Amino acid sequence: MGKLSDAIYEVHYMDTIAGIDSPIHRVHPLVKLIVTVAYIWFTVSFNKYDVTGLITMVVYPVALFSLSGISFGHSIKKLRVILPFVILMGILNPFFNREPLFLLYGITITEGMVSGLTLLIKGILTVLGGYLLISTTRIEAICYALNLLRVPEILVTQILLTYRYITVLLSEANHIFEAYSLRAPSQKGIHYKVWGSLIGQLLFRSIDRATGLYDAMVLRGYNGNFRHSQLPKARWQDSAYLLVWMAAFAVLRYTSLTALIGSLFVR
Amino acid sequence: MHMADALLSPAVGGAMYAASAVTAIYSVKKVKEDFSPKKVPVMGVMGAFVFAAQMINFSIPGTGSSGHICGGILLAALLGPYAAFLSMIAILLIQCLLFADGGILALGCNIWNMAFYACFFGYFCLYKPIIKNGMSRAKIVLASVLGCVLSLQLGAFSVALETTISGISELPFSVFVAAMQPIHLAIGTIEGLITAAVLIFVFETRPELLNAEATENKFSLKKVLVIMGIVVVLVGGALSLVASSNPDGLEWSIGQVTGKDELDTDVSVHAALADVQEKTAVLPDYSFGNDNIAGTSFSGIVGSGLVAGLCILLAVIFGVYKKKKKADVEKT
Amino acid sequence: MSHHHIICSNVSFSYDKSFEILHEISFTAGHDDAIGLIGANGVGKSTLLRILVGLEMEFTGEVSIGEIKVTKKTLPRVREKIGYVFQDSENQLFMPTVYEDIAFAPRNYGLDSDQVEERVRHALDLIDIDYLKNKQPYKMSGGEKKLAAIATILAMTPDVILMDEPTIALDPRNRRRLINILNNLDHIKIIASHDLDMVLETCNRVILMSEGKIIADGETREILTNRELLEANGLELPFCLQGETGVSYKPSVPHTHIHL
Amino acid sequence: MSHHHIICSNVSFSYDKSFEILHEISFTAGHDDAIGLIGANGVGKSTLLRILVGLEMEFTGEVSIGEIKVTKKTLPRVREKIGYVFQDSENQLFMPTVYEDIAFAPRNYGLDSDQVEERVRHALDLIDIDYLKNKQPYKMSGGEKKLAAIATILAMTPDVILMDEPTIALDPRNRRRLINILNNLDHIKIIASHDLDMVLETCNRVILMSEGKIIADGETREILTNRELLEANGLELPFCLQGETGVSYKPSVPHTHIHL
Ligand SMILES: Nc1ncnc2c1ncn2[C@@H]1O[C@H](COP(=O)(O)OP(=O)(O)OP(=O)(O)O)[C@@H](O)[C@H]1O
Ligand SMILES: Nc1ncnc2c1ncn2[C@@H]1O[C@H](COP(=O)(O)OP(=O)(O)OP(=O)(O)O)[C@@H](O)[C@H]1O
Ligand SMILES: [Mg+2]
Ligand SMILES: [Mg+2]
Repeated sequence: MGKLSDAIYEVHYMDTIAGIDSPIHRVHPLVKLIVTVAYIWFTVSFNKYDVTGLITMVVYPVALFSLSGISFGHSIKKLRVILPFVILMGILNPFFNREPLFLLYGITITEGMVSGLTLLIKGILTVLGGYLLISTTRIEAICYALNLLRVPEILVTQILLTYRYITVLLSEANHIFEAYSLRAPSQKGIHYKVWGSLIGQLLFRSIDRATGLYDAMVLRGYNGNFRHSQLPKARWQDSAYLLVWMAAFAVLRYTSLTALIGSLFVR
Repeated sequence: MHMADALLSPAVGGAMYAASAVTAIYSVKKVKEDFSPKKVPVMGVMGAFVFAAQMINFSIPGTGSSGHICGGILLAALLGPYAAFLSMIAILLIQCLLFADGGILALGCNIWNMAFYACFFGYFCLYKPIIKNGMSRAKIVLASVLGCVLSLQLGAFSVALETTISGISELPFSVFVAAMQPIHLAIGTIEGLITAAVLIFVFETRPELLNAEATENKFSLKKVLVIMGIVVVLVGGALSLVASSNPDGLEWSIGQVTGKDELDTDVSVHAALADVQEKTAVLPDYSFGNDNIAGTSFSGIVGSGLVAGLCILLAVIFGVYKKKKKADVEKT
Repeated sequence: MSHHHIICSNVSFSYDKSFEILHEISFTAGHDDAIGLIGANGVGKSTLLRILVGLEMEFTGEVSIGEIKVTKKTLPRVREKIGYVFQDSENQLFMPTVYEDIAFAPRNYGLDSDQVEERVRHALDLIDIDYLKNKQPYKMSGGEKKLAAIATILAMTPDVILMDEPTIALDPRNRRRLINILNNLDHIKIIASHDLDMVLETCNRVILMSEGKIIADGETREILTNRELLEANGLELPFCLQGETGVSYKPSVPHTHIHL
Repeated sequence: MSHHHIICSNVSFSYDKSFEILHEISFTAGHDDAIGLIGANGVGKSTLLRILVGLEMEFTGEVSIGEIKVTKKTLPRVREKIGYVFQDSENQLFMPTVYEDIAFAPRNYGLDSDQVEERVRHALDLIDIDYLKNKQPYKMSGGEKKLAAIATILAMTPDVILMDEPTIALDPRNRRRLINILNNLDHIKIIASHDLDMVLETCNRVILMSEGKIIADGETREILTNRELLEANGLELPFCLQGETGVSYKPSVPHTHIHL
């Protein structure tokens, strides 16, 4: 099925781009995590009628795409997952709030129109913010950062193991689905009579895999905790990165920068 | 049903993070109590299994559409509710990071809406009591369908609630709820049936997989209700606190700290630049009447355009720089 | 009936745009061909089989199976004609019992229950695994699963049978049994395998692949006795032809004991 | 150093009480033994290996590895001495890169990062797969995965190496490479396999199992040339000894074409 093989491709792709080297990739994962969360936090905190303020937040993705060398094109694909729902909500806004806000060349701009627009922009910016984290930081590094934040070991291990096994199980599911579709060539989904046994077989295979994996780990001295490897060390650049962005976000958020710049030209 | 960051205010996102974190910490404690190290990899693989199984389309008889499995209930039946909750967190985190399904700020909400209700409410209040005195096909179907439907209803309701309290969408709460609940009734039923089909298959072929955890979680409805009560009060309190104030949560919280209602940090900067503005203004003075917002907005639009232009310029410069660097590397 | 049942012309394919896995593959197969598809790990044997059965559609070039060109539209019709046995046949069995699994395809083609029964019986007899019919797949040994997977294919009454590494994990007796079954089937067969001894016994024709291209296509004996050709492409003579001298294929590294 | 590194006496085992998979297995292995463990599908070869490495503990009888009796208590010490390569080595690689995977065991044994580095380097060199070290396991071919799995074992510096079907899915060149590696390792080796040609080239001794019992235990050449013995236990002569006559092992079923 397209969906499954797409997902496999996606995991491989993300793994690859997160593994390349760039100034952004080299930043300490904890710093990147904090900056990302702050970025999203500041972005969504803009007032829903403050389109112009919100626009300035585009500085962050632009800078990171440029510095990291991650292609912008692929991130557009990511937008399509969550954006439809956001767009739906945004499109409804003009209908539910018709308070006029101002006139622009004779067209009445309502509050609903503006808030719909900010919703859309927030949707895009927040997705890009998350994308820029995961495309410049490997999952292992993010888990290390979570560790530093004192997220319980058992949960971090859980995330790592799930991630590790996603590709394996996706391809097993893909395989079983292919086998199904070869013998039921004209069906789109799994027939209801087969629901239980098909997924059940996949489940048993997963459990067998889990047992095998566990055996392999135990035989090599595993005792309950993953040992993190090649731990990144914090450097002065990391603090600088953190400070610069935090300051930038604060400025973008609390000064109407666009209005200021614009007002240099408009009276 | 994944929430997006854009639909949330920081305060709501933060409150839901806190609620989910409390539940997660409690679950970690419970899982550790009867900790067998063998369970950790099983949890990992089961998480990945649900992830993969959710991507398989099941055709729904009589319609052209398709459904998916309900991961929370299935995991809870196989691993027990606490381990299932942790597994679901891992799944949701990976979905959010890798597939941009959900958002980083919305993760707390998504854990709550999709993992909490299924793993705890659906499991303890429905699945478990029904299954308690022995299993049968009919009981499994009933338990799974009820469990899925109710946890999805609660989840959908929470989505509407969280969105409305965040105040970002203009959609009235009633309309939102009226749209969400019936859709999720249908979805829940289908998910329940698929989940039941899988559980029946497991029950009839390798029942030990289901029974193993039945003995190990001593069920006490009272205890669960107490826990749930506490959590609901916590979340409810946090949310209503937010709701009663300005929906713009960050401004609200900073306002609390500084004791001011409004932030006017930019006022002095404005004054300082007023002079410059006088001299550099190249656009004619448009009249927007007395509407201040409109005035700001227009210069805002102009400013945005400039910022965007600057950004593109920067990107181009970076691009050229990078290409040059690459060429240099290739040369050497 | 057409003379050429499978026509593959100028087929090229890549998984991600970057690297071409198959490059301009062309061959035809008549209705009495049993073709061994051989080549080193990763040359694209499995990929080629997947294209023939329409699991990968992003190829360039043309593939026809029994006069029908393989396109998105014709896929259901094409697949009815082909039986494909995966490398890991565990994944192919998804019904609760072997009987159900074999009956799955005939039921899908809308046969009535008598006809279905008849087809299943026939497939079980052919492979001689009547004793397995009520077993659950996950309780069976690797060899038994492989045999069951082949039975599910036969119940579809395909014109063409494609198999990916069918002898893997089988003990010599089960392998021998599989070879007998293959020799008794009167279908077009394409078998991808590293087990050259099996290819020698079951195929009349061999296609040797290397780096996504067909290097040689000819009579089995001719290719499988050509030591230089095989070795140049990451293979060896079939063991039965190496004879005892096989043992003299000594490691090129001197045989010193290494202490860790 | 003891003369007998592995002692197995009167080991019996069943998964569920009902059916005894292994029955009174006794053998010893000295420190220069390379033992081929052969037998039909399902006789219990893999089970025996799992017992030796302490993955199944519910057996009766006694097992000692290098003077240490295998019990729940001694398990960690015993396991440090043993490297076990699974039948499906994909399951064995669970870290993001090959390097990390090889480093997993040394790190767990508490070595500092320099020592870990040293061990990994050594293992990579030994198998000559330095080029794989930064690869992700899921992007590697079957053969590469197998080689990586072996490297992870070597980094543990075990005394004993157990391998389950190591040559499965390898093309002839990779199989040859594996044989060379095996011949260059100076450990006690026990290799369970259906690839009797490989056993012939790598082992000095063969244990033949049937129905959970040891049927024969002796010099490789003696057992692997004994056609009656092998055929009575579901096996065949190694192909290289069958010679061209292998082809005359004709199906007992008459070679008629069957129309479905
Ligand atoms: N889903 C995939 N995505 C990307 N590359 C793939 C995928 N599947 C296979 N490949 C690559 O395509 C090439 C051909 O693979 P294929 O499985 O066809 O080889 P093969 O000839 O069957 O090898 P083997 O003898 O090991 O089975 C390999 O280099 C492999 O790494
Ligand atoms: N986990 C298990 N539970 C119950 N029975 C099992 C289990 N694993 C294996 N068996 C049974 O034990 C017997 C021996 O299995 P084992 O895997 O040891 O055989 P083997 O000699 O390795 O076979 P093969 O050559 O096919 O790998 C088989 O009959 C098998 O069905
Ligand atoms: Mg292949
Ligand atoms: Mg085995």
